[in-house]
Order: sequence, then structure tokens, then C-alpha cells
Amino acid sequence: MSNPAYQVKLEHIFEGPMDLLVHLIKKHEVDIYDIPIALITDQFLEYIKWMQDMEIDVAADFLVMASTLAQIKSRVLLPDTGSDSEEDEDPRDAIAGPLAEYIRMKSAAEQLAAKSILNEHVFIRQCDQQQQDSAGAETPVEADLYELIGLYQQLMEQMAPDPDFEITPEKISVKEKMNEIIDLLEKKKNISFRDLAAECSDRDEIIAAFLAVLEIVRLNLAGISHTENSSGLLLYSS
Amino acid sequence: MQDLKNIIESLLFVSKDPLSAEQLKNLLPEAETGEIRGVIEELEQEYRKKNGGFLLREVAGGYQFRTRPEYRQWIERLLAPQPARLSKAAMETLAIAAYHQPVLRSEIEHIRGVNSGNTIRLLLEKKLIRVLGRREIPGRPLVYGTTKKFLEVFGLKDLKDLPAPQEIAAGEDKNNT
Amino acid sequence: MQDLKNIIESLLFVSKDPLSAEQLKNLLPEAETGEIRGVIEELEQEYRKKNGGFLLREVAGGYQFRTRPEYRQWIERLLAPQPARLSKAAMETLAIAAYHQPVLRSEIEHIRGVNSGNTIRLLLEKKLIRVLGRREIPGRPLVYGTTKKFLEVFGLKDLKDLPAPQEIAAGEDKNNT
Repeated sequence: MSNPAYQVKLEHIFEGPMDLLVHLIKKHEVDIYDIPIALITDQFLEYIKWMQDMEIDVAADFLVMASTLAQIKSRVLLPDTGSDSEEDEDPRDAIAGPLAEYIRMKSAAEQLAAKSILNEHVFIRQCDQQQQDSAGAETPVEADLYELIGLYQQLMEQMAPDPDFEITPEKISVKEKMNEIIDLLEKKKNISFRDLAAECSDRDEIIAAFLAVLEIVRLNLAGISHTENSSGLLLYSS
Repeated sequence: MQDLKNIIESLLFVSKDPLSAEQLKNLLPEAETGEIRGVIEELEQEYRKKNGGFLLREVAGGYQFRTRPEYRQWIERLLAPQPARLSKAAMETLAIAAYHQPVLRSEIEHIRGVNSGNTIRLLLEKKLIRVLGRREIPGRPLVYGTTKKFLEVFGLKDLKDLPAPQEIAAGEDKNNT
Repeated sequence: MQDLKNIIESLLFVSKDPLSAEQLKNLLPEAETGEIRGVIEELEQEYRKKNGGFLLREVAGGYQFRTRPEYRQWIERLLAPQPARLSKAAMETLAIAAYHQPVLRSEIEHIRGVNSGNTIRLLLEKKLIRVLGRREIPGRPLVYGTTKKFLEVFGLKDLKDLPAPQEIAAGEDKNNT
């Protein structure tokens, strides 16, 4: 898991999980429609672990992607049981399509940024800004909706200075999840992350479970593997 | 210095105020003042010879591109209906009228904390707000609301399209999947 | 119409915003639109051939004189500090808004894989995107799109002038697993 050869370099600050995935795919020069899912998943997880080791706050989006990848990986590795039309149901499609669109938009953004940008590369004559509220009903009015809303919000905030209405709901604690998993590990010898995730009621809980797994492994309370024949990440009592 | 003429031409083009040879020298320490003067002279003659829509004129101790006085009447047509930007006071009043309509002047003033008679008058004049009627309370004061022109100016189909502040201006909420 | 070319040149020179042939036609009802288009074409070529400090460029559905990017560093010395560049996150969000408009915030976030509320707000503030309306689905969420200012800032003639993004076709080369 912590092969230093796979260490992702610090100089990359990724915009999000998609950005990290694109980086990994470019690094290995792989076809996004034929992703070596095990390799990419491992490296993705490694990057998350590295962020945590560096005490960088890992955004929830990364964890959601990590569990998506882990699920795809387990579905790829698990031999299909039902009668199937093989080509149509590549579980990796779940990630290939969004990746293609993200790469398309990323390249569009790069091309736009390379344009001759006004007030950065090219300039127009500097004219004096026009007067405000100029008289006459006939004068057309130039106004911005966003400015209107912003000013209104400011006024409303001045009116009601009590911030009582924003109560953040209690989050499922990672500690609780850890206890739950360790209890489970005492009963069974191993648990797959897929099974853990299946028990979760919502995305936040999946994230908490995922963080708990990472923490358990970090503290050496259990071992983790994600090799052949397992359904994704497999946690085993050590 | 290569391209000096083009550089000076682009600086004179961009500048809001006339630029003197000394000011140009400060911007272009790589060039000699004499050289700069020569280039200005050259440009001035070039534009005079070209006899186009604008010329390089010496004004207020510097040089500036100016349109030829002959074209004044056409330029006035262009500049006449400059769209006016609304002041912050007007935008605030308009926002309250939009979100709270039908609204009383006293309610607008309560929210803004300042007298708003003049701004209301201005917005009425610009046809961005209108009198919707009277509230049936003692004194029967006027209530205000926004107009069709208001929707046009802000590119809204109808009032239901007016975004609630929390839809964009508020903090982060749950995202995608 | 006599002097048409000079008049149009002076109008383009004075105008704060790009002027389209239609806008020029409104200012110059005496001239034919075809004639106006011809003159614009002629001016555009003339400035290109002259290869001076500025050019006549087609942007946001109109024409505007703009300096050549080569002289950027000198102009920056003259003008006050320029607005900060857009971050990678902002450029990505802007590209998605441009290519997918009218687009929901949730769609932008789905493509980027990250919460994009702050970036959307920044782009709204910079007037590069705007609220286009609502999508008629449950919740009537707001849809966003790019503005005319977006075209002006990136020197695009219209939305069809957007650069073609890199396409990745399915099954290009089959390698390992």
C-alpha cells in the first residue's frame, strides 16, 4: 500500500477527485475507456492516505470517489454470475463517461485561458465611467441581477443579526463507526468495504465508514487488502 | 528599441489622458527622449496624411488621439443614450420593492434605515417600480411593486424567476452525486 | 454617403463597447447595412495590413479596436494593476457554463466532481456568467449561462466561436487491464 514509488508528488494541488483521476490516467498513459481499475484505485487511495498522513483535510468528494472506485473495482474483479452480455456492462463505464466529459471541459478551459484576454493581454481605450442615476425616464438602465440580490442579502443580514437558523445536523462520528467495525471484526474474521457501505443509510455515513476504515488500518487495528477475488477493499483482523 | 512606434501608438491609444514625451520616456526607459519625440512626430504626420476618423493631437502638454470635429454629430448620436447605472441606494430600494412587494415606503425605510423618498421617486420616474394600490390600514398608505420594465432590465421572465438570495448568495450546501 | 468610412472609424474609436453593423446602421440610417459591412471589412483589413499598435477585432457580435497582445507589458506599465487572473477552478466552471448552457449548478458540480458554489458566485460577481432562468423540473432550479462580457473578455465573436475541446473517442487503443 505504501510503496514510495507510487507517492504522488506534492506540487500537484488537485481541484478535486476528477482532477486527481485525470492526473493518474495521464501519468500511466492509459485509455480512459480501458482503465486498469486496480492500479488507479490503489493509487487514488494512496493519495488520500498520503493527504491524511500530511494532515491535509481530505474533502468528502475524494472519499465518495474512492468508494465509487472501490465498488467498480470489486465489480470488475468479481466474476459475473448472471447471464450477461459482456461488453455492454463494463462497470468501468460508470467512471469513463464522466471522465471523458471532465477532460473535454478541462481542455476547453485551457484553450480559453490561452486566448488574448481583455485587460490582460489586449486593451481597449480607457473611457471615463458614466454618471450614475442620470436623470430622464428615457435613459436606458444598466443593472445586474446578482448585485441586486447581493445588496438585498446584506440588508437582510443587517436586519436580523441572530444566526440562530443555521444548525448543522449532527454528523455520524468516525469514532462511532470505528467501534462498530472493530466489533464486527471480532465476530467475523473479515469484512468487505462493500458490505459496510451497504449497511450505511446515506452518503455521509459511507464517508464516515470509509474514514473509519482508513483510521483502523493506520492504527494497525486491522489489515487491509484489495487483491484478486475479493469484493473490493477487504478488512481482516490482525 | 524595436517596435517603438507601435508601442507608443498602443500607449497613446489606450491612455485616458494625453501623454507627454516625458511620460512616455518614464514608461519606456529603454528609449531616448529624442527618439520618442521623433516617433510622436511621425505618428502625428501619418494620421494627418491618412485623414481618417481620428487624429493624434497635441493637447494639454501631451498627445492624444481625438476624433475629427467633422464627425461630431454622428458621435453625439452614439454617446447620447448612455445606459445609466443605478446607485447603491437605488438598487437597495429596488431590491426591497422586488422581494417585499406590495411594500410601503415606511417598510422600505425601516429596512434601509434611511429616508428613501427621493430614491422611490427616481425609481418611479424610471418606471422600475409603480404604485400597486393602497394598504387598508389607517392613513391608507401607498404600496409599491416592480414593473414589467424591471423584469426586462434584469432579464427575468416573471417574478417567480427572481432568484431567492439563498439560491445563489448563501453558503455552501450539499452537492451532487 | 460621403465620409462613411471615416464616420464609422470615429464611432468605433469612441465607443466603449463593440459595435455591430446593426448598431452602426441605427446610428447611420442614411447608409445601407451592406455598405456598412463593406466599410468595416475594409477597415479591418487596413489595420491588419498597417500592422500598428492596435487592430480592429470582431468580438461579442460587434467590432472593437484592441491593442495587439505583443505590447501587453508596456501597457501594463501605464495602467494600474490589472484584475487578478481566474483560477483553474474558475476557468473549469466557466468552460462548463459556456459549453453546457443553460446549465444547473448541480450539473457543473457533477462534471467537476466538487462543490462549485463559491466559484459560481465569483463568476457571477465578475459578470462572466449570469442566471438565465429556471429549469422546469421539481424545485425549479436556476440555470446559468455566459454573458456578453464573457465573449468580450475572451475575444470571441459569438458562442459558436468557442474553441473546440479535445474529444476522447471510445476505444482508441486497447492496452492492459
